[in-house]
Amino acid sequence: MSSSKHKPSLKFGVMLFPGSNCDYDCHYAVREVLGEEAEFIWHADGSPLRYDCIILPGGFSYGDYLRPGAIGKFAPAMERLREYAAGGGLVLGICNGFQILLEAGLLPGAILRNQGLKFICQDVYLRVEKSDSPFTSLFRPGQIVRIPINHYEGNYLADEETLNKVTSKGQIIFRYCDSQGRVSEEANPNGSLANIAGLTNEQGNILGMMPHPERCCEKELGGEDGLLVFRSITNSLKGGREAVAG
Amino acid sequence: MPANQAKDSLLELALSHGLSRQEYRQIQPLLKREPNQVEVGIFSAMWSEHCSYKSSRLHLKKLPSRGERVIYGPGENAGVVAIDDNLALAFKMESHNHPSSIEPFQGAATGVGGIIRDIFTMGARPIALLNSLCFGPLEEARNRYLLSQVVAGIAWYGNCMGIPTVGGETRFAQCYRDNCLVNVFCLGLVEQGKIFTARAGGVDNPVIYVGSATGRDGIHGATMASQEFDEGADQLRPTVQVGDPFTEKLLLEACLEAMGTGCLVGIQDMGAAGLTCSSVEMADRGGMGIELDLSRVPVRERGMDPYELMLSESQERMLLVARQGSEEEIKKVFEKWGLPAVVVGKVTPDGNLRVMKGDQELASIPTPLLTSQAPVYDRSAKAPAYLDEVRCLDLDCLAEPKDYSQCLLSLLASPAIASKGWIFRQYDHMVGLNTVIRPGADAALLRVKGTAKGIALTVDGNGRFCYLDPRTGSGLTVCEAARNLACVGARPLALTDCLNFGNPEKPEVMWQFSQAIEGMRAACQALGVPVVSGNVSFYNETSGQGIYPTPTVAMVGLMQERSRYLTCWFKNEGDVIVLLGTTGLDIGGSEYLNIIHGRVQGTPPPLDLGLETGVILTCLEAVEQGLINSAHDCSDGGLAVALAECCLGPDGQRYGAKIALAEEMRLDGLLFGESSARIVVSLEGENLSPLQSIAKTHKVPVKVIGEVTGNRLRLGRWIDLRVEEMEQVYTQSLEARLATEKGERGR
Amino acid sequence: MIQAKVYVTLKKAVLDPQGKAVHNSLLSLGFEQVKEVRVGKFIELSLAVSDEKEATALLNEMSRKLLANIVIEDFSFELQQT
Amino acid sequence: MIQAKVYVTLKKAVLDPQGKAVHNSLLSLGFEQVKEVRVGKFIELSLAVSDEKEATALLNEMSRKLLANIVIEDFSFELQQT
Ligand SMILES: Nc1ncnc2c1ncn2[C@@H]1O[C@H](COP(=O)(O)OP(=O)(O)O)[C@@H](O)[C@H]1O
Ligand SMILES: [Mg+2]
Repeated sequence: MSSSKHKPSLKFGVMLFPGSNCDYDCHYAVREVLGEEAEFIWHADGSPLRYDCIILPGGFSYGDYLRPGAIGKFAPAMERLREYAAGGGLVLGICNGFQILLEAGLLPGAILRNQGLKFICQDVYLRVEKSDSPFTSLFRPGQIVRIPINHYEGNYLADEETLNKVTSKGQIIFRYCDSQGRVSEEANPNGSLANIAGLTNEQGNILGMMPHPERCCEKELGGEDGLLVFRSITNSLKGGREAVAG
Repeated sequence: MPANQAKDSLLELALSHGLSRQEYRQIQPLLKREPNQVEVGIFSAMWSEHCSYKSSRLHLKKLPSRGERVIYGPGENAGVVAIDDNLALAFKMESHNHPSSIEPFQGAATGVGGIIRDIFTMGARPIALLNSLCFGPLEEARNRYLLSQVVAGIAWYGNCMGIPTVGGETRFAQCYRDNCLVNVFCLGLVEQGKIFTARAGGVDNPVIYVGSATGRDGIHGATMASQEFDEGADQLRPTVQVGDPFTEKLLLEACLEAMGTGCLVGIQDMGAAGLTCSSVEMADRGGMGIELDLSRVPVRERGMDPYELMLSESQERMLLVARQGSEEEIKKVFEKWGLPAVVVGKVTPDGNLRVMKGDQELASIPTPLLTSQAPVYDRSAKAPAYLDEVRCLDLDCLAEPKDYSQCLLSLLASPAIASKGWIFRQYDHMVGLNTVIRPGADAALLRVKGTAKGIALTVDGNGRFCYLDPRTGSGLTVCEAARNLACVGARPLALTDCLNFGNPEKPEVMWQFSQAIEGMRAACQALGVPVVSGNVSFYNETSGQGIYPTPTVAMVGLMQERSRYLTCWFKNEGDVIVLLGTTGLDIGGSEYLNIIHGRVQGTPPPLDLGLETGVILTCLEAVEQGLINSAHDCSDGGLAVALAECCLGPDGQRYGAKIALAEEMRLDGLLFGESSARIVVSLEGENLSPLQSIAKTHKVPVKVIGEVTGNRLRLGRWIDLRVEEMEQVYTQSLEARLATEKGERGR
Repeated sequence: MIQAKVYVTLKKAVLDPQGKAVHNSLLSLGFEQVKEVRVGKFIELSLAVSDEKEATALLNEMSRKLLANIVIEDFSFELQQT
Repeated sequence: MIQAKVYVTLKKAVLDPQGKAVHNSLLSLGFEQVKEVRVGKFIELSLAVSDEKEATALLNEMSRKLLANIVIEDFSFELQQT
């Protein structure tokens, strides 16, 4: 089942907060499916981070109490993450990980309760808005992919100035769309501003996204579109030698 | 206070706990002295129906609980069943009916929390949840409120824990209006060498309290679950407990880590009757005593007295017995997860539960008095009078529908049948990366990482059938569960149950109960499925009005080669559609009779265990040999609804079908009757004859009834509907009904 | 027009996991002076009503029916004419 | 000891999905007098501090750091000596 056709050459870190619950899943996707090395980073551990990519996994850090990500942002490991990211290290925040990055100010904007106020767990379609980021280098421009979402709070919000900025600087990576790629209100599951499902910081080395790529890395689980995110990361880290998918 | 006045107030206390006068009088001779207040509290909790199973114990013994693969059956926190030489599954189901009708969100949430603790107490990592829910009709605002809050509560707790809720069932009937049913199931995976049990052992070993601090939550909870509600139920409200899934997640991780240290001797969750029940059970199972010092128990509120400390049902707490000298190591593990771990007592050789506060002895009771010597009743049973009346259904007075297409649409719109997407979209059903078949199919399928195996899960109940005939009804329930597993291709391993009934002191209820056990026993024996754990919930009554007798069954199945799994949806244009089993004139107790005619009458379909077994085996062998492309059993709504559901694949993968049936009986019976032991399969024409020969060896009738084709469902001359139209009704009805939800609590 | 502020708080004896988590976080941020934290809801409503008595009656009803879950929560409110 | 009440509300410009839902529910329950609803948080803290100035400074810091997300929320507070 492990697709490790090659010897692992890259090391991913998966940050573990009290209440994280997609930590094992991310670890599994990296090790067993992607075939690279993965290690957990304990939130209270303040030692410097030496990884090729760091994943902030989904879940309910600190029970999502007060606001999702509000308490997690103070972890000692987060201080190290700032340094790591400032040095250009790749960071992927998924769902709660994205929320923590927003709270920490490492990504612009904020997240509100879903417009429908209910938890949503389902597959959604995303349009890849930028395929030359380190996280999407193997996607075709405008490719439509199917990845599950799973959250109470995924309703992305930013003020107008921020929206203009992230748009013009090409920071928006994924938008919610329908199966035909139409970005519309009907295809917006949670009320996110401009259907934003994932975006990066200005430097482009930190991606936060609500959908869970680790959940669709294998056919058996309903699709492999998520694997392309991880493969894009390794591809960029290895200097972009792999060819773009189909 | 004068002596006899004090005695009176102790009697009052016992009565307020739900003990009878007579039971109270038994305490003194057993204890050979007068009990004090704390002791009366302890006796009352342990002798409550909920903890003692005093009305059900004699009957539960009749259920088969052994099997080659069974490692632990009833008597532990969860049943444990082997799936190979190394791995095992731990699972159990539990009811949280009473707390949920008082505060649906927290009641359901803490129910989930409780069952999860039962599983990780065994050393297993929880990997799946199921839930079975029954409510009053959705026309009433209060019932819509209950449903949405219960679902939200389950979602909140399960999602936060990172345990996927992969299935469930949801039913509606007037009788559940004031007594909704919330049954939750959890399954965990464990290596056989790492199973833990709740036994105290080793004299002087420390007893360690871990998890949340104790507050005044849920005092009387165990007894609340053992009493009928009356209109004054509001007074029971202060006992409502609030869940904290975040703390439970930490507790789960910390406990599993602590188990890995090799320092633990035994571990038990604190559920009903909190510290009392957990320490008594641990001591009793280990044949030891336990001494507790209440002054060391972490508390959340000031001024809690010993009685409150012993009976509090604060959530997210566990009791451990560890090896002497390992205290620091254990503490370190819990500290890492931000949880207190406090030595609150020790194991003693004398078999007593001894409660101290510093040097002062507050209670001392030999544990057998609380367990094996607790009252057991062989309560009298009598068939209820209502049966004669409801069982006679005069079909001649039942007008057949004029428009069968419309009739099918009405059934697809019925909340019992319509898609439960609105519910399971709110549950994280994917976390853990194991969910191969998501909710919405006959059974969920999980993979077992590192193996080719799959685990199938289903939960089923049918209160209406059981109301009309509890014995047949509960047998049919077990069969339906096994059939659901067979439809995905999994062989039944074992089951767990929740037996939801009314007041057992009523002979009619006791009759229903004993009949249901009989039916379950017979079906389990015929299918070779042991009952490895379960739970009884009595007193589901309000102001004398009881629920339908509702045994709920969660069955776990195993697939050696999961890649062969099937779903219920048609896969290819041109496939032949075949019905396994036979259709009788079985309108009694059907959803059709209920929805279209507004009647709950007649007798449920006959239980033919031979045919059930044959149909299940035929389906399984056909799956294993790769002969069929889809399989779906007929249940609520009968053949017509089953066929409609086969057309409505997920993600808009729709197929039509053309079906021809001989008009061998009343059309409503033919189309909507609920004869059991039937599975609709679809396959390529060339596989028909191998399927027929398998069926022949199991003496199962096989009938080719049609073909997968086009985008309409055409059933004889009677039904002709666009699949898209059916899909709209099917997928949107529940949501549409709940959209009228005004958020009102409706009390 | 009346401006109303409704405060919804968990009953005293009821566990407040959110308050506990916030408290712990504040402590670990060094705010050791904090002895207790309870988290509740604060709901602001504009009412097209001029009579305070009427507003009070309405708010009581709304709170009981919807804004507070009186099984585990208490509520109180303040009015202000605008 | 100082008892503090912190009010955290969404900024005016931010759409409040929860407030909107509560408003709709109230309307459908027949409370047509309700014109607007905003849902915020109400946080009660006990501070082992006697000086109000000190308490004010602390609360400002706590709110900015943790209790409110100033990207989308405003906060205010009241103190009471006990
Ligand atoms: N209906 C039943 N069928 C089979 N076993 C049952 C049934 N009811 C209870 N049991 C078993 O009796 C034991 C005690 O159950 P219970 O008190 O509900 O467990 P817990 O204390 O873990 O909550 C358990 O091992 C349970 O599996
Ligand atoms: Mg089925």
